[in-house]
Order: sequence, then C-alpha cells, then structure tokens
Amino acid sequence: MIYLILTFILLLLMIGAAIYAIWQKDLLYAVIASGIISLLLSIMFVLLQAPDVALTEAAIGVALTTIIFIIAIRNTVRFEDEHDKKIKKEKQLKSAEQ
Amino acid sequence: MEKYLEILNYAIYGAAILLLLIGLYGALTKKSLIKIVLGLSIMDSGVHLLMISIGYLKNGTAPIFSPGHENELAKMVDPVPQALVLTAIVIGFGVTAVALALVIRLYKHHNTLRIDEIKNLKW
Amino acid sequence: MVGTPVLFIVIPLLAAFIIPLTGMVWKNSVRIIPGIVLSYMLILSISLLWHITETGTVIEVIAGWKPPIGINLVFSPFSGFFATLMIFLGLLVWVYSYKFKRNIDSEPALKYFILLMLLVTGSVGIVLTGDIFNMFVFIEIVGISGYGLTSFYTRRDSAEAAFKYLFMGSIASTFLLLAIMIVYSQLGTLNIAEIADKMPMMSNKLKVISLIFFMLAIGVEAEMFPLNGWAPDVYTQAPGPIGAAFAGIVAKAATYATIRVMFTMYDLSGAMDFLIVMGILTFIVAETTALRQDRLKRMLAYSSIGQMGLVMVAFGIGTKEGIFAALFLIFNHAIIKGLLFFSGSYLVYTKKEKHISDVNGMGKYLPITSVLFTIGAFAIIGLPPFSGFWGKLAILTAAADSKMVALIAIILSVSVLEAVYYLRVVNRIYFFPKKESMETQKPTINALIAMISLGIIILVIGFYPDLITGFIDRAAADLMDKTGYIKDILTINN
Amino acid sequence: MDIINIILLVFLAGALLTAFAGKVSSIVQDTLFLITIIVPAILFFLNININSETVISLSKIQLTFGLTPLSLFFAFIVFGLAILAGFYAVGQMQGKKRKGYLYFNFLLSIAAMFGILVSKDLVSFFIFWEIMTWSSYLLVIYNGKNVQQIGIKYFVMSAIGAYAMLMAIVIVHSLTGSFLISDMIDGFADMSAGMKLLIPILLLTGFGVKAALMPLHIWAPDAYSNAPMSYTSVFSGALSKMGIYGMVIVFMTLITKLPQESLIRDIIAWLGAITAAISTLWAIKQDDAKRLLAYSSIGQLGYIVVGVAIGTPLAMLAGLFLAFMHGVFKSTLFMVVGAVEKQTGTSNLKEVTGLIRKMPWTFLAALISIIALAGIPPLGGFVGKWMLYESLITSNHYLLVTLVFFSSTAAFLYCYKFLFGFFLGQEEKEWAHVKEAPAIMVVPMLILSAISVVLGTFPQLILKPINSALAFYGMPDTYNNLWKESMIFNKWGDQVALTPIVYGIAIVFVIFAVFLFFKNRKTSRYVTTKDISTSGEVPKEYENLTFKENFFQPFLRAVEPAMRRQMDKYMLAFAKGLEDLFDFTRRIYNGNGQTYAIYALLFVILLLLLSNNLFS
Amino acid sequence: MKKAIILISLTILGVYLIDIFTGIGFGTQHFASGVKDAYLIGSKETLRVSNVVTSIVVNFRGFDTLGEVTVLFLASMALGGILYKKRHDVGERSVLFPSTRIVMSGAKLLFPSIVLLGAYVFIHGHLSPGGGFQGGTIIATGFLLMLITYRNYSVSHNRLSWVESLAGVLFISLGLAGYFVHDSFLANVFPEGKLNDLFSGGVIGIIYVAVGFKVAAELTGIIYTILHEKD
Repeated sequence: MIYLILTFILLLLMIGAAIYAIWQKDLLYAVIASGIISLLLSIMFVLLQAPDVALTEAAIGVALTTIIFIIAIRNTVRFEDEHDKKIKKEKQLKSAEQ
Repeated sequence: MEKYLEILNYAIYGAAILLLLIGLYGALTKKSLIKIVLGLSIMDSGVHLLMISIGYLKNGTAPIFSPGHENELAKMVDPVPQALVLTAIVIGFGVTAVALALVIRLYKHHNTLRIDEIKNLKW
Repeated sequence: MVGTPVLFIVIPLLAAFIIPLTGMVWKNSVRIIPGIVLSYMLILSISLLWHITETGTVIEVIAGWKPPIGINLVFSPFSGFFATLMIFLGLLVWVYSYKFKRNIDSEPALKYFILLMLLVTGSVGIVLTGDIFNMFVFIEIVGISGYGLTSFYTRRDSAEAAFKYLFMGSIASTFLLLAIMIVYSQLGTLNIAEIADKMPMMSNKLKVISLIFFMLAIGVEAEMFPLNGWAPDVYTQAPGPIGAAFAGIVAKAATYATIRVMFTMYDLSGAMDFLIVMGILTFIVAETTALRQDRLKRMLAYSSIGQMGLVMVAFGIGTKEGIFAALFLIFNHAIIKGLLFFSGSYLVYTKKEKHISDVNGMGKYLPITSVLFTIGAFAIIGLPPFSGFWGKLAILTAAADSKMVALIAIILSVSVLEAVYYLRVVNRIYFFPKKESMETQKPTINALIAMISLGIIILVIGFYPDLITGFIDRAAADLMDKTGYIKDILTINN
Repeated sequence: MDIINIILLVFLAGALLTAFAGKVSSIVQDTLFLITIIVPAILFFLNININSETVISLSKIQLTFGLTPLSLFFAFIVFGLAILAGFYAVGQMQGKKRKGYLYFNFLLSIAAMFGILVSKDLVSFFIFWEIMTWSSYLLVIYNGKNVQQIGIKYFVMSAIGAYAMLMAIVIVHSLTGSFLISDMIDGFADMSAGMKLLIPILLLTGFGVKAALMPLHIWAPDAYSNAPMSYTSVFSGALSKMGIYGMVIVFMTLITKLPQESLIRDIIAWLGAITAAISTLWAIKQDDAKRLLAYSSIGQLGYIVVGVAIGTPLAMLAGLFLAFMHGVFKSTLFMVVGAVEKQTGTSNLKEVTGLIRKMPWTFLAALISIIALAGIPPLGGFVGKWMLYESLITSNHYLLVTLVFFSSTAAFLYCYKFLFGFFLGQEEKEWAHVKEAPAIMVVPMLILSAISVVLGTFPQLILKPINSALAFYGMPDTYNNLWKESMIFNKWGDQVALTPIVYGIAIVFVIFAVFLFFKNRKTSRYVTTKDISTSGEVPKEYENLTFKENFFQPFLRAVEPAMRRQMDKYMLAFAKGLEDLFDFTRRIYNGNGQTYAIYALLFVILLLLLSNNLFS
Repeated sequence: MKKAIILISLTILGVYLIDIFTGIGFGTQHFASGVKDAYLIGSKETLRVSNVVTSIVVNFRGFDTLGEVTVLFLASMALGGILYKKRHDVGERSVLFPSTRIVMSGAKLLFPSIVLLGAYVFIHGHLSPGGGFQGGTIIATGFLLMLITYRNYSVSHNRLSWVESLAGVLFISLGLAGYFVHDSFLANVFPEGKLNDLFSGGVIGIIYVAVGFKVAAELTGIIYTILHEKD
C-alpha cells in the first residue's frame, strides 16, 4: 500500500522532471533534471527488486552522464535559444545602423 | 480500495511509456543538439524502466541467493531483463558520450547547436 | 579445420585490446595486426565454409550452456556465405587503406584500423549469432565503430554525417530493445531458434507490433527507404574505402538481420510482401535521387542504397529462386560497389567537394583506375559479361516465376536510370577535358592490388558464375529450411 | 570444344591482345586485328554444320549454341562486312588516336553479333545482344563529341529495347521452364492470351530499337554519324540487321500463332513505311553526308521492316534480300564518306566539291552504291524494291505501297545530293591537293560495289540461301516458284531473262561514263563556285550561291508539315520532365537529421495503423 | 504543424504501447516456460553464484558482456578520434567551477574511499548486488571527482591503456582457457566453490574483476578525453 503510493509519487516526479527537462530552455537545468530522472529511476529499480541495475543507473545515469552533459554544455552554449537571440541582436544592430 | 490501487501498478508501465514518448518528443522537436541527445537518453531510461518492470514479480525478491533464503526460486523476479538492462545502460552511456563529443565538434564547426542549420549534406 | 566460429569474434577483440599496447612499442603494428587478424578470419571462414559442405551447419555454444540457455553461434551455409563475403571485403578495405593515411604517426590514423577491424567483427557477429539480444550488442558495436570511422576526417562535414547516423541509430536501438522485450515477455527466451519455434504461442497483435519495431530498428541499418537519410551522408563523409565497407559489410549484415527476423523468427504472411514493397520504394527513390546527384560519392551511395532495396525485393519474393537471386545480388553488390568506391575515391582524390565533374578526363591520367571504374559501372548496370548480369537475371527470373510482371517492369525501367547516371560518369572520365585545377593522385600499389583483385573477380564470375552458385545455392536452401535451423540448434549435443 | 566456342574465344583473346598490342607496335596491332577477324571467319566457313549443337552448362542455365539456315545467312553479312570494314578500318585509323579502343570494341561487337546468330537459347542471345550494345555504345561515343547527349540517348534506347527483351525472356522462362528458343516457339501456343500478346510485343520492341523503327529510332541519326565511319559501315550494315534477324524469327514463329496476327503485321508494316518516308525527308534536308546516310539507313531499314512484317513469302524474300543489299551498298557509302573525310577533313556536302577526278575510284564505288540504293534497274537494289512493291500489291496493301513508293522516289533526291555534293560540280582550289584514299580503303569499297553489281545480275545467288533459311521456319518454297509470283522473273520465260537486259544496260552505261570522263578531261576549265550568272543581281561576297545551299528548298517547303513534329524533341522533353521530377523527389533527403528521425516515427505509425491490412 | 503531427503520432504510438503492455500484464510471469528458471537453477547448482544477475552477465550471457566492454572500448576510441587534437593544442583542462580548499581536501579524502568502495563492489559482484560495471563506474566517478576539483590532476594515458588492455586480455584469456579446456568459450575452468562464498563461482569472480578494471579505465579515459576539450 505505502509502496504503491510511494511508487506513484516517484513516477509522477519522474515524469515531471522529464517534462521539465524537455521544456526548460536553460540546458544546465534540463540536464540536472535528467540527472534527477536517473536518480528516481534507480530508486524505482530498487523497488522493482533490481539492485544491480539500480547501482549501475545511479553511478552511470546520475553521475557520469550528467557530468559529460555538463561538460558538453560548457563547451558549447548554455541556453537553447542562445542562437536565436544572437540572430535577433544582429538584426537589431543592423536596423539600428540603418 | 485495494482493487483501485491495483491499477496503480500499471502506472509504472504508463510512466515508462510516457518517459519514452517525452524523450522522443524532445528528440524530434527540439532544435538544440544537446536537447536532442538529452531526449534520446530520457527515451532510453523509459525503455529500461519498461524492461525491468516486465520482469517484475509481485512480492518477488531480488534474484540473489542470500544466505538462508536459498530456496525461494519461484519468488525471484526475472533476472534476465535486469542483465539486459545492465548491458543496455552501459551501451547507452557509450553512445551518449560519442554523441556529445560529436555535438562539441559540430558546435566548433558550425558555431551553432541548431540542428536545422547543420545541413551541409543534403539531397 | 582451423578453428570454430567463436574465434571470429574473440581473436579480433583480443587483438583490439592488445594493439594499444603494441602500438606504444612498435607503431606499425597498429596497421599490420588488423591485417593479420582479418586474413586469419578469412582463412578460418573459408575453411569452415568447406567444412560445412561435408558436416552440415556448425553450431557453437558459449560457456558450455546449450541453447536456448546460453548464447550460440551458427555457422551455416547461409550465415557462412555472408561472413566470408564480409571478411573478404574487410580484408580488401584493409589492403586498400594500408597506406591511405599519409602521416601514420597521427593518433586517429592508428585508431582507423582498430575501428575497421571491429566494424568487420561486429558485422560478422550479427551474422553468426543465434541470440537476438546478442545481435543487439553487435549492432551497437557496428554502430559505434561506424560513428568513429565516419567522423574520422576532422576537416570535412563528417561530424554532421556521424551525428545523423547516431541519431537514427539511437532511435533504432531503443525500439530494438522494446521489440526484444515484447518478444521476451511472451516467450521467455532470447534464442532466435527457440523464438521461431515458440512463435505460434504469441498473440497476433504482439507479433505484428514487435515485428514493426524490429523493422524500424533493423531497417535503419539496412537502409530501408524512409529510414535511410543518414546513409548517403555517411558514405560521403567517411574515408573513401569506408564507403565500400558500409556498402559491403554493414548493409549486408543488416540485411542478414532483416531476413533472420522476418523470415526465420516470424511467421506472418504479409511480411514478405511488405519487404517487396519497401524494397521497391527504396530502389526507386534511391535510384532516382542518384540520377540527380552532382557529387560522385553521393551518387555511389544512393546507388548502393538502391541496390540494397533490390536485394530486399529479391528476398521478399520468398521462393528459393528469389533467395538465390538475393544472395547473388548481395555478392555482386559487395564486390562491385567495393570496386566503385575504391576506384571512385581515387578519381576525385584531391578534391574536397568531389563533384562528378572532377573526374573529367581522368582516363588519360589514371588509366587503370578508370578502366576498373568502367568495369564496375558496367557490372552494376548489369551488362554481360560482368558478374552483375547474372544477379539481375536471377532476380528477374525469380520474379517471373512468381508471376510478378509489374515488378519486372519496375526493376527494368529503374535500371535504365541507373545505366544513365553511371554512363554519364564514364563518359566524363574518357571524353571530357580535364579541369585545369585538378591534380591527380596516383593510386598506391596496395590500393591497386585491392582494386584489381575486385575487377578480376567481377570478370571471372561474369564468365563463369558457377564458381559461386554452388555456395549460394546451399545458402539459399539453408535459409529456406526453417525447421531444420530450429531443430539443429535446439537439439544440439555438445 | 566446339568450333563455335573456339571462334568466340579467338575473338575474345584477339580483342584483348589487340587492345594492348598498341604498346608494342602499330603494325603488330593492325595485323592482330585483321587476323582476329579473318581467322574466325575462315574457321566458321570451313566448319558450317547446321545440325551441330554445343551446350555450355552452368548450374542454373544451359547456354546452347548452334546454327540455323537463317543465322547462316546473316553470318554471311556479318563476316563479309567485318572483313572488308576491318581492312578499311586499318587504313582509316592510320595515325589516329585510340586505335586500340576502336579495334577492341570493333572486334567485340563482331563477336557479339556472331554470338547472337549462333545462340539457340535466349540467355546467351541476350548476353551477346548486350555485349553488342555496349561495345557499339563505346564506339558511338568514340569521337567524344557531345557524348552526354548522343551516347546516353543511344544507350537508353538500347537499354529500353534490351530490357523489354529481357522481360519477355524471363516471362517465357517462367511459362515454359526453359530458355531455349525452340522451346519458346513450341510452348507459345499453350500460353494465355495476354502473354501471347505481351511476349511478341516486348520482343518486337527490343528488335525494333536496333532496327531503328519509329518511334524507337531517335538514337540512330546521331549514333550512325558519330561513330567512326569504318565502324558505322558495320553498324548500319550488319548490326542493325540483328534487329531484322530477331524480327524475322518473331514474325515467322510467334506472330503467326496469334489471333491478332494481321493487326500486328499491319501496325509494324505501317510503322516501317512511315519510318521510311519520314527519314527519307529528313535525309534530303541534311547537309552533312554522314547524317544524310544515317537517315537514309533508317529509311532503308523501314523498307526491310515492311517486307518482314507483311510476311508473305515474296515480301519476306524481298525484305531479306533488301537487308543483304542494304548491308552491301550502305556500308560502301559510309566507307566513301569516311574516305572523303579522311582526305579532306570534313564530310559537309556544302564544302566539299568536285572530287570526281581526285578520287575516281571512290567515286566509282559511290556511284554504283548510289544507283543500287536508289533502286535503279541494273543493280541489286532494284530487284529487292521491285519484289517488295509486288508483294505489297499482291497482298492488297495499296496505301502502304504508295507510301513506300513515295519515299523510294524521294530517295532519289538525297542520292543525287550526295553524289553531286562530293564528286560533281566545280573543282575548288581548296581541294586541289586531295588525293585518292589509300588502297586498303578503296579496295573494300570496290569489292562491295562489285557485289552490288553482281547481285543485280544474279539475284538468285542470294535468294537461294534466303529461301532455304526461310524454309527452315516453315515458309513455303518460294524461290522455285518465284516466276509464278513475281513479274520480274517470269514474263519472259524464266529468271535468267533478266540477265541480258542488265548486261546491255550496264555496257551502255559504262561506255557512256568513260566517254564523258575523257571528254570532260580535255575541255575543262577552272571556274570558282561563286562565278555564276545571277540574273543581273550582283551576289555579295559572303553569299554562297551554289545550288548546294538549300538544295531542295521548294520540295522541303512542301513537305515541311510532315517534319515539324520530331519524335526526338518529345522524348527529350519527357526525359527533362523526368529529371525535374527526380529533382523534386530527392528533396525528401532535406539534410536535417531530425526530419529523418520524424520519417522513422511516421514509418512506425503508418505501419501500426496499417498493420491489420499488412499482416494477417 | 510539424509539432502537431508529431504529437498526434506520438499519441498513437502511446496508445498502441499502452494497449500492448496492459495486455501483457504487470507483476506476473507472462510465459509458461523460459530460460529464467534454467538461469536461476544453473546459477545456484552449477555455478554456485548467489547473484543470478552476475552469473547471467558473466557466464550465461558472457558473450554480451564481452561485446559490451568492446562497445565502451570503441566509444573511448571513437571519442579520441572525434575530439582529436594535435599534441600541442592540448591545453589545460577546463574546470567546471573554481574549487575551494574545502572541496579540494574533501575530494582528496573521499577519493580513496570511493575507489575502495568500487573495488569492494566488483570483488563482491557474485555475492551481492553490484559487480564489474557498477564497481568500475564508481571508481571512474572517483577519478572524475579528482579531475574536476584539481586543475592539474592528470591521469597517465599510457597507464590507462595498460590497465584497459590487460584487463581485456585477462577477460579473453580466461574465456579462451575455457575454450581450450572445455571446448567452449567462457566455460568455467576453476572449481566452483560453495554458494555465498567469496571464492565461489570459479572464473566468474575473476572475470568480473577484470571487467571492473576495464570499465573503470575506459570510463575514466572517456571523461578524461572529453574534459580536455577546451572551448
């Protein structure tokens, strides 16, 4: 009973985090949200009697994947719409010049 | 009450499928390369959850013979999906790492992360 | 006998793990060891191919667990034919690119050969394995080595191509997992033979849906029509010989997987017709697109996709003649496309863009390469007396025997287009004045060896197809014998 | 090892050796080339054995070779022309580039033609057919002029034909279980009505392409005029006859078993006649001798097709006789053009003029062949045409005979234009240095001209083999009844009666020609072509007022409506449209990786929605 | 427009998937007889490995694991190729955030215990949850911690290669030992021991240790390469 409700809450959180990760324009937050999904997922795995998988997911999904995403963001841009802003700014500059 | 809660069990399937769909949606609609990779990895998570929950047995135990409980074979959850997911997670990580390396290089090359602007190769 | 099927996988992996160590001591070992390993694999596969004509299919179990418990490798006439062909082509790619990279000391150049070797290994693994999840692992091996090889040249748009490939590949592998899981949940096994055996136990709905997911997953690698957007980019951006490797090795392995899944595992009646429709679509779209290309390698890539569509059609015909035709086409395609990629990349070697117009007048400067390209072009059009003709005749005969007259008409009319775009290139090679800015690069001796041996095979098979029809016949019979396959694997006594 | 295999091997080995012998020495190459043509011919003619059969068996397919009387007849044409054109080619290629290339493909196409003739099964027939196609393709693009248009056009048309044939072949195989031609003929009666109609139509399409039948002829003018002339003489003389060979077989064995027999015969005959008429008009319009002859070839092939399609014994005889004659005189004429082109550097009828005294032997060959072509009595062309007219009239094809007669008459115009353009007219200083072509080129022409003369006198020499060839396919014995059927042979008693008349005409003709020749020689004086009276008007310097300019303008103006619609243009427009369509479809691959992934999703969805219909 | 099509398609896909999976059912065994029981019994009786997942991963389906470590090996190799730079281009690695003294000393303290934990996890892979992958990953996270806190902490590339290669060779040679002794690749050549003993399962424990080292080295290599990418 309590497990069921706990599971349900976990699942809701997970979906929420997933939607947040896709919706969020700030890639860093999105990535952290996906790390949270992995964390919740590994708890789910424990609940589903899969401790081996849970360990793996915790180590790989939460730590390593998140970190390499963050490194990738460091090397590129942080905001999803950064490029659009750049173009907008260029346009504004151009119109200002004219 | 118990019966209604029974349906909650299927929530795991539902959530897993939703994760898969949300990830796929992100991968198919978002323009940012990193978002796409993120979507793919969320999609993978969904499938992993789905696989594990398929192998689950109600009131089952983990497939480990702990001392004193050596004879509970029938109660053990299916270990095969777990082994498969273990493999799949590691492979998924390898693919994600390669994908992100490609994203970094693409960014250097094109100075943008928008997938619809990275199309030198077409037709 | 030199060994057992498991060595096809283990020896290259062992070599791959050792090479980074030997490479620290002796730089050249990085190039040489893969060659040795590939030659060993070729010898092994040929000896096994002879061996099985006497003893029948060789089935090897891993870790001493009989199927369906353990993973098993199957070297049957059918899979052995694929494996031998792919290893042979892999060896030729190695020969061709032995001196391909001028500055061998640079680090990626060292990786090239390992990635190549593992690409071949993964493809051989897909073909040999008798376990569906193991196939998934090998598909991933092929995929990642493919991404690595595609993005090998840092200056081209190779990362873009690799990313598209990876994007499609990830979606495919996700759905492959899903499909495997649906099948496992119903049948409780991952062994292909046992799945095939138990398939009637699955409800029709699940069958159909899991088959669709399988089709999506394998169709991506097999370059099926709406899923093949990545393929031309990868063929174009990968180093020259890797185009040949993709066409001759990866696409072949994926086709094998398609057939194993659709033909052996599933017993759905519409599946074969579906394969014909997809194949024809792939064929038409790819060939018409190839007609309008202005880059040589892209043209070759689309042509290769189209040929794979034709192979799918031939398999879809489903009769023994159809499968015979498909295998002959596969053989031809591997050999001929290999030659075309090999020679084509020297014709446009020095140019970055690799326009078709860059081949203008090369007949004078690169005579041997040009003649070989011409032979390849004539062979792929299906002109006798080159080997391509027999494949085309076989598929048409098979289609006619199954009373598919419209299919014949479609294949033949698209073949006319194929002839047009290849002849345009050949005309350019011989009859157009050379561009002023175009420099030529003479092929190195090892590249010439690889190309000439392919050219000789095309001619020899063209004159005397019986050299391989025996093997192909046995392979086709082996594939048709579905119950035999199941029985062989499930009743093995080790 | 049968003689046929040996001959094919000799050809192949010879072709390969010849191609690379150029590295050793030019003379060795020439010698090898000639040996490779002559040796098989000798081997073949010494070992003619109609009944022998060779089988090369591959695991799936058996390739069967053997001779039939019909193929023997065509083999005469092929080998005869090949030897003569071979010698001619050696002369023509002296000091030119790409000699090995020409020799190699020349030999291969001869070998392929031979292979076609000795094939008794459809697969080897097709194999040799395709080898013939690509080797001739490589020669069509030989001079590198506009190859993307001309070459591709030739190849596409050939491929359409060949693939139509291949389709018929595989269907026949699926129905009869055998590739043998004899099995196809035997099993034809048992096929369903649809297949019965489809197979002959497909085969006729295949053969019609090579026979340059409307509307499949569009490749021919360009291809004939672009190949080197030494090859075109074989191309037009022998290779196009392969189409006729196939048509003869189809008409004699398959069409006769059809309920729609007369309809198909009429359609093909009309197509042939229209081809003849239209291409004759086009030939008249041409200023380039090569193109003129190319159109003329198409027209002549049209007659042959009419004869074969009508299919009465006399018409068949006429068709095949014309086929032989056409092989003889048209290759002579192409050789003449080649010789003139080699000596003057151009084949434009407006530029070259007055070569009669510079190249008398060439002129003689041209004259005789032109007379034969025009169908003027003493020479062979007349016999064939007469038989054709007669067969058409006796089989009540009055409209058809009018059309054929019209085009035959119109052919006089281009005949005259050709002869006048090169050889007659005033001599220009520009061509003063021109000499007669080397003997190795002239002698083949003269031999062929001699054949034309001889056959005009003794048509039975060739009618007899034709007769026995047709008898093989069950045609009633026509030859021995000829005087009952044809006027030309019978009104005066027997067929020999023709001979004295011909002799008389020939003697008068020769005497007159010699007389003119000597007379003109003494009194001639040089006048430029511009020096002509113009009714008081003063011609400007640049106006070329020779009447070679717009030679037959009034006539052409009269027939212009018939020529306005060009099949060529329609086909080109169609091809262009197709390419535009493909340009549109390739936008499926729009370069965006995400779109490809969306395709994947849609693929799955589509399959899911259709799953009930797809997999049941 | 595009989004609408995708949403509709995804909905259809979702409906189909939910339809299938509710049909399959949750929490029950869906098939009558499968390999599952063979694995459970085989693990207990024959291999004497108490963690069934481990025995599947290493022995029953050990070939998958071999492929899997190859995938990681390939990934690190492909990564090196993709982010390849000439030697002199390799500068200092970018640091995600400036680390304070507390973080630095904390990391230094934590590092040995993380590595130890990882080692424990893969040594006990056949007894308790965890194993080569998990332990290897944990060790890799330890190195990750050091790499991101210390600007000039470096891992010798050669040494990583050595570890990686030797571990791989060990894996394969143990498999080959089975091949030569029992004619079957990966077959057990050591005594199985007793269930729930540290030295049980014969070759499985050793292979898992090798896998642990290999995974640790490969993951560290991947992180190292990607961290050295400068913007």
